[in-house]
Amino acid sequence: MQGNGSAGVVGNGNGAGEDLRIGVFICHCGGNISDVVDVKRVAERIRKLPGVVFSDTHNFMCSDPAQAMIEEKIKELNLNRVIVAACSPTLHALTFRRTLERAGLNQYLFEHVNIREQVSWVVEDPEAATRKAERLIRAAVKRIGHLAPLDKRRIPVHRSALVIGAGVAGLVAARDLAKCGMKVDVVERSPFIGGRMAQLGKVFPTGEDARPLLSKLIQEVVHDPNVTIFTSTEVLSSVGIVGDFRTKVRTTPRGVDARLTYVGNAIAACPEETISEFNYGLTKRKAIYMPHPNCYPQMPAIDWGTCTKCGKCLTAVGGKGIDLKDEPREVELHSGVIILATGYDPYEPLYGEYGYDVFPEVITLQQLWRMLDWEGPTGGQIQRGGKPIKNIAIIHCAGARQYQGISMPQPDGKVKDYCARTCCTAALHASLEVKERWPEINIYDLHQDIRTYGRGHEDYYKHASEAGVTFLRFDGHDLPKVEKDLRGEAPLVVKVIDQLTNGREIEVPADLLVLATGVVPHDISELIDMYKCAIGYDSFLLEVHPKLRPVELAVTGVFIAGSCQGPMDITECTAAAAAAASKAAAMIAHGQVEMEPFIAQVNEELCTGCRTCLVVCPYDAISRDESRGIAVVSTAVCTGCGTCAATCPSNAIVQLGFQDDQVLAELNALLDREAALVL
Amino acid sequence: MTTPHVKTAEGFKRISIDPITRLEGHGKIDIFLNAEGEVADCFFQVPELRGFEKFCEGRPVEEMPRITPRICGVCPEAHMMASAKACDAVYKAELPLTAKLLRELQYNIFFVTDHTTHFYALAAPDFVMGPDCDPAIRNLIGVIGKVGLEIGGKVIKCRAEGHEASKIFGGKPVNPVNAIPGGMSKPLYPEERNRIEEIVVDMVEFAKFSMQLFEDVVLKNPQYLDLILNGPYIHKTYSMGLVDEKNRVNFYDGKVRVVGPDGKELVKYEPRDYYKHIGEHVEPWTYLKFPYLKAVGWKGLVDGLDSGVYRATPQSRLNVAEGMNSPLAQEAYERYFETLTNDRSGHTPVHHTLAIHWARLVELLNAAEHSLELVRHPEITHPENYRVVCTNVPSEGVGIVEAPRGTLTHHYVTDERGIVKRANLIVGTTNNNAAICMSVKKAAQGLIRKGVEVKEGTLNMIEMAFRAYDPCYGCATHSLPGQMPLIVRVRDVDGTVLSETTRN
Amino acid sequence: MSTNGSEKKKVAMYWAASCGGCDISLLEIGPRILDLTAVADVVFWPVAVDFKYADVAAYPDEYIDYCFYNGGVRNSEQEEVARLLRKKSKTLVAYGTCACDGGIPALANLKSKQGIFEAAYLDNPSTVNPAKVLPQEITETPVGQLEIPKFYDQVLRLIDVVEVDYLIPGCPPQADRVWEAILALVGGVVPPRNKAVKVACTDKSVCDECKREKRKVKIKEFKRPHQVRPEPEWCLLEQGLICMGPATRSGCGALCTNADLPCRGCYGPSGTVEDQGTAMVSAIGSILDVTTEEQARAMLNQIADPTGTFYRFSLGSSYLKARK
Amino acid sequence: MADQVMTADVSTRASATFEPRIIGFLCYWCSYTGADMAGTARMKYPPNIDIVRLMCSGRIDPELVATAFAKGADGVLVCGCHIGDCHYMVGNHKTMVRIPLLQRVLREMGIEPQRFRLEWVSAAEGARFQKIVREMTEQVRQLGPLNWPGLMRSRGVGHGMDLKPWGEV
Repeated sequence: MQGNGSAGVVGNGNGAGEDLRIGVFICHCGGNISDVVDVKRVAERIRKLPGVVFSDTHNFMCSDPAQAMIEEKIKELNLNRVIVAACSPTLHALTFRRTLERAGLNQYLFEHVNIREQVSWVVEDPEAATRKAERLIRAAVKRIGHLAPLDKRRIPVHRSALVIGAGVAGLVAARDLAKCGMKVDVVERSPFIGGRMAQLGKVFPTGEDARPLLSKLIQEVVHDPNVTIFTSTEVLSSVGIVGDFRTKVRTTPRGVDARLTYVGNAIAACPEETISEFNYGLTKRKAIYMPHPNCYPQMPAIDWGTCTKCGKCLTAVGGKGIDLKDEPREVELHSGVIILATGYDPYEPLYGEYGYDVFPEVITLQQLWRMLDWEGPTGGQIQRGGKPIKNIAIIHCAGARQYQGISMPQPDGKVKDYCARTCCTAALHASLEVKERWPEINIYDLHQDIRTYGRGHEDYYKHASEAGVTFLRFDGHDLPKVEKDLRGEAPLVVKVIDQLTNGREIEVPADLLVLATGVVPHDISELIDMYKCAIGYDSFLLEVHPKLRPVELAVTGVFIAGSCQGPMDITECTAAAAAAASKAAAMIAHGQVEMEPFIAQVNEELCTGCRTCLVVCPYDAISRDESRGIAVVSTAVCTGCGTCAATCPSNAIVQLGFQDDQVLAELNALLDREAALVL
Repeated sequence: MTTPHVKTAEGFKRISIDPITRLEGHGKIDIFLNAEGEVADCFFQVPELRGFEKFCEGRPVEEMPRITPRICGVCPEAHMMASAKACDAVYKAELPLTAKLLRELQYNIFFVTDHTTHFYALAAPDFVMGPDCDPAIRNLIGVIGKVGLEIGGKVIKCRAEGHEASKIFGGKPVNPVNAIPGGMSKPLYPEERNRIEEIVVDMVEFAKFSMQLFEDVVLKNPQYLDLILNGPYIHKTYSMGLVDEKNRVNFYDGKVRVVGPDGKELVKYEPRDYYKHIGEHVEPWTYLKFPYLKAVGWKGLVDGLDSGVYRATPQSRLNVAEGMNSPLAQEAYERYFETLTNDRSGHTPVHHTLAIHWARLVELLNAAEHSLELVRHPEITHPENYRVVCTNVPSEGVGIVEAPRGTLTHHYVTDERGIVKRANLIVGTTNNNAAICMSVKKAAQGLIRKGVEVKEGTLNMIEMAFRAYDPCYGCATHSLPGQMPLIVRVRDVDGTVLSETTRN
Repeated sequence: MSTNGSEKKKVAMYWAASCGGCDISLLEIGPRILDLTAVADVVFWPVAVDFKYADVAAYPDEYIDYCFYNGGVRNSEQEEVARLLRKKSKTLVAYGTCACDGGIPALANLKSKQGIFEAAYLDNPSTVNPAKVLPQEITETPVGQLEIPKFYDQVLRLIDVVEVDYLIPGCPPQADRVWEAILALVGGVVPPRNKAVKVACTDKSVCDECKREKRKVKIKEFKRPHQVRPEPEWCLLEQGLICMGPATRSGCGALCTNADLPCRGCYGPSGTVEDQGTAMVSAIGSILDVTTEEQARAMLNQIADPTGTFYRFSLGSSYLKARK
Repeated sequence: MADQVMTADVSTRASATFEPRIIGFLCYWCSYTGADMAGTARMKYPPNIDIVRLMCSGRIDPELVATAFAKGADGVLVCGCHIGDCHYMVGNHKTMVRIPLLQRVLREMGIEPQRFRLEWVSAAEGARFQKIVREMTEQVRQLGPLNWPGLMRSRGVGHGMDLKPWGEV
């Protein structure tokens, strides 16, 4: 593993072939480091190493004066390499790279040595810590001679965005982007936009009615000239890279147009029925339908899966406004960035899970909310099996915070072990709603914990207790059991080992059992393959970094908004969407994207075209130039993981910034004889 | 390279012949002269070991046919075939006819090539040019000079075609890879077969020609005939060789037959029983072991009916056989025995070491003829039956073939995954280790006498003793101008060199 | 064939810890060997011509123009000769994989010296050795001491004991390639010296020469050569047969894969790679069709002998070189 | 002057007790951050491990590991994201094949399994990282020095021009 570049002379720093002139700057971090590491001694010993022309310490290297000092030293001593030994590179590497740039030195001729998180904070013995710090800096001195200046990758960005999903998150993202003057295409699979918000009835923490809020948002979006919305449309394929995505989409006709006047007649005339998704199966709907009275667009659509094209609707409306031809149209959308806002699905309990599907009295929280909706299927009445409801039991964490081996496994063999976050507050919100309307109903709330984390959420807990909701707490390892009540007091009885009464088994009667079900990502496997999305253990989309880059995917130019990233309430969804929009807008406004240059590079002399690397690249960034029989890396697609560099059996691929000779130089220095002395 | 500080006992002188030449390390001869200047003792040493038996442990058994050829790059086919046969046994694989035919064909063609190399490059110079002629011309080039470029061309062509054939069969001309457990890695395609047939036809002609050459150059020369019949090169030892069900010579397959100096059959054993009959004796002064017949026992480096020492050479193979499996070779076989034992039936064994060269040519002819028969077999190009897929649970197996220079035994024991746990190998040259030591000593005793100055020619005649065996370390000798390096140092007691005799 | 210099070049060939295939391979150049003798005098070639250590020792330093040393260094004598020849040669060429990378004999580096002796002389079905006699460097006899060279702990490459100018890998090197190299050398057309430059081969891998089609599929199951009839035209590795092609230097002409057998790596590591085994580990690690650690473990267990396969010919050049 | 004192001091230390030299190859996104986490939480562990940072555990070329041992490491620790959490989707899928395969090879070369470990460490598992390093350092200390370069030199390797991989790169 030789690689290229020699330790002695610089592979053109800022001028080819000049000698190494390394500056080493060691940080006290106001005692965080210097209390343990004898930084002065390290600085002195490092100063003696070949190539090092400057080596000193500073109280706070990240401070403005210290950076000014670095800048000055670079110019004064004509340094061509800079090493900063301080905190973790994850925190300040960028800071110091900018310092180099300001001093007119290529920012990648820089090494960041972590002597705080990985030395002074973890090594007890000061002597040992000092030796380790020196050892690591020595390694950096050896490594840095092998660095060559690199340039960031810059790719022009087409001034438009594609938003996939027209739920509340997608709409907010679209609105915000449009407001910045960006062209936005919004693609929605269903014939109606607005997503699941309309299904919620009232929304916490304000208790407002969801629909007016949503309509307001929808109006903003649809009237913005920059926005084009494609309903009944799905993504077929996507090629290209950041700045230049070409997405093929297919639109199925609505079957209905603006000329349709007698909507009621048309719907009434339709003989075909299917269950209503909007009402979670509590009701049925026709093949030509509107999910709810004030859906958008305010015009029905034909569900071609159910429609038999019998034409009854057509005659019922006098042949105007309905077209039973359903040939889909395909178009290609050109966009610089992409925002995924594909949303969530409520967790569908397994057959028999807490008696679901077995006892008609068992429903989900979503269904309860549909019942509570005045305009809903039951006109706001709670009913199940005709009898009046006296006792309602609510079980939290149905399909959330489950334990392997305790809960029934999902088809994929896993259990839903994450917290779905929204259901606690939603459940309490529902209990309160019920108590307000029918104070005589007893509500038993069975939970593992109550997690009302958001602002104002805790009030729902408080008020629910005041309103007389009975709280019982179960242990996730010992789940409540749901059985037919043989004494006939109520249809069901829920047996729970109650932690609040030190583990007494309590039997709760239930005319209605509501499962506060969790949240799972909407199935978007094709999109995941298409955009090479990273997926978390919970199978939600995984951001690059939860703190530093919370709405970006590893694939540059693809952003995530809302509950496709994880369980969120509307507040959080809109916040995330706004964040994604601003990120995307910034990228478009800048006109180009800058990407780290740590990418794979093929040595054409050595490449044998053995194709091993082709199957390795997770992003299909490597292709084979058949004419020359060698591998070629797409610099824009490469994410710089370096896996191909490790793979190539001929060492024909290097990863810039992590080349074999660079890593080996570091390794040698850590292991050579002097290093042994400073262990 | 003998180091000077090595001590010679009081009153003796040491003559070191070092180095002879290489394979599995080089051969070295130490001759000790007593005060009278006569040979007191003589040692032939093989100073190298590579440890195949150990490092084959842990390897998958199907890899053995690809690993063991590196024991000897001169006769890699022999190791590949013995190894593949051992693997067949390990997997209890029953080979289809085509597979057997292909292996035997490839192996017989290899025999032609190898024997050709040895006879022309190694043996011929001694006879064509004379044992003590000017060493500078006692070599293949010299031979060509004497008998004409036409013959030289034939030799080179025969070798070249042999390797072409090897490439057609085995992928690689040297260290082929194509014999695998259950058969061959690829079928023989019709167009390939046609080319092989052309090659084999040439080979038969070449074999006939070679036999005639030997007739004219050696047998018609009374001096040589005398050297063969009465020279210091005769040992009455046991003979070993592979024979088919009709007790005819077979290089690739059959049972191992051993006959005594008197020609009586001692034993005829299945390969798997080899260890019941062969023992290997260890001496501290050489890395090479001394195989012997357990039934008779190890009596040291002596010949005769009571000594377990045996030989496995072309001559031995003719001794144990009752005939050849091809017409011309059968004629040659009878002519050979008639000349040497006046018994054309072949029941009386031949013990004239130098006559091994003749026996080699009989085999050369047989291999070529037999190849022709095989290559014309209708089943040889069958597209499927060139192999079977091994499905049985592997355990243990022994494979034996006749290497040009002796019976070659491979023995593997594996675990249920087919990973080698134990390996034992008895290679061709090793069989003859004891005999070679004896021949060399006898030659030395016969040629180095009191008051007689040791000449280069003398040394070459000592070499002729072991060269006749075609020991592996002789394979390529004489293939270029000059011949094997040989130096005789006469040292006094404390090892300082008194005189040094060389050949130029 | 012509030399740039007027007088003939002096050439030597030496055979150490190897099988002899190298010397035979040199004969494979056939009649051309006569051309060689026309432009070069062979001044040392134990298997072929009559010059002795004493003669070589008597040569002035750097008397030999090109010395081809084949075989690894397994014992004291081979090391002595290597040092002698280095001294006497202008250009020393490690000829064949044994000299370059240790070759198959270096597989012995996975075993102990003691183990090797036991397997050969004590614990062996045909050996009869009740007195437990083992070969000795010095043996006393009534007439004097007998000596055989010291058997080293492990096989060394030529460059482990002396400086080498060129390497000609291959087991054995393919004649035509060798001929080109010899022409180049004797003709004075040569790459820079003293850097152990590999010649008579390319920097690419066997896949580069292999005609079999790669279909860019991942491997679902490993098979062993005796267990399957491979599809004729399709990449053997993709068919689940461990093939060293991707990690092996080309120059052989992909002879083995032409015979429907997987490559075993006889030309040693390719490109700038030094450690063929780890290169192969990387390659294997990249082409398995697995998504869980269980699946990975299961498939790895199907590989019969990773060490002996990935380092079949190059253990001597591996970073670790031998067993602890 | 200070240096001489220093060196003397060191050599006495070195002779006094064996301090294992362990190289840790860590992926940047999970494991390196996990190691930082240990620091942020002031979790103490032995100074014997030196961390080499790479972008993805998929970049950890087995050659690097072999080199580390060949150059004198007493132990090597490889850490990456848990399977399923790879920042590059499936980079660590390569790691989970390569490293166990390499472990098999190195075991046959006589390197004890405790000297060469593969562990998945997430960005949150500082405590886990601390535990692993403590445990491994102790185990390697028990095993004693590996000293591969010394062993090979004693067997005559690298007396010729071949100073790799012992020489400087």
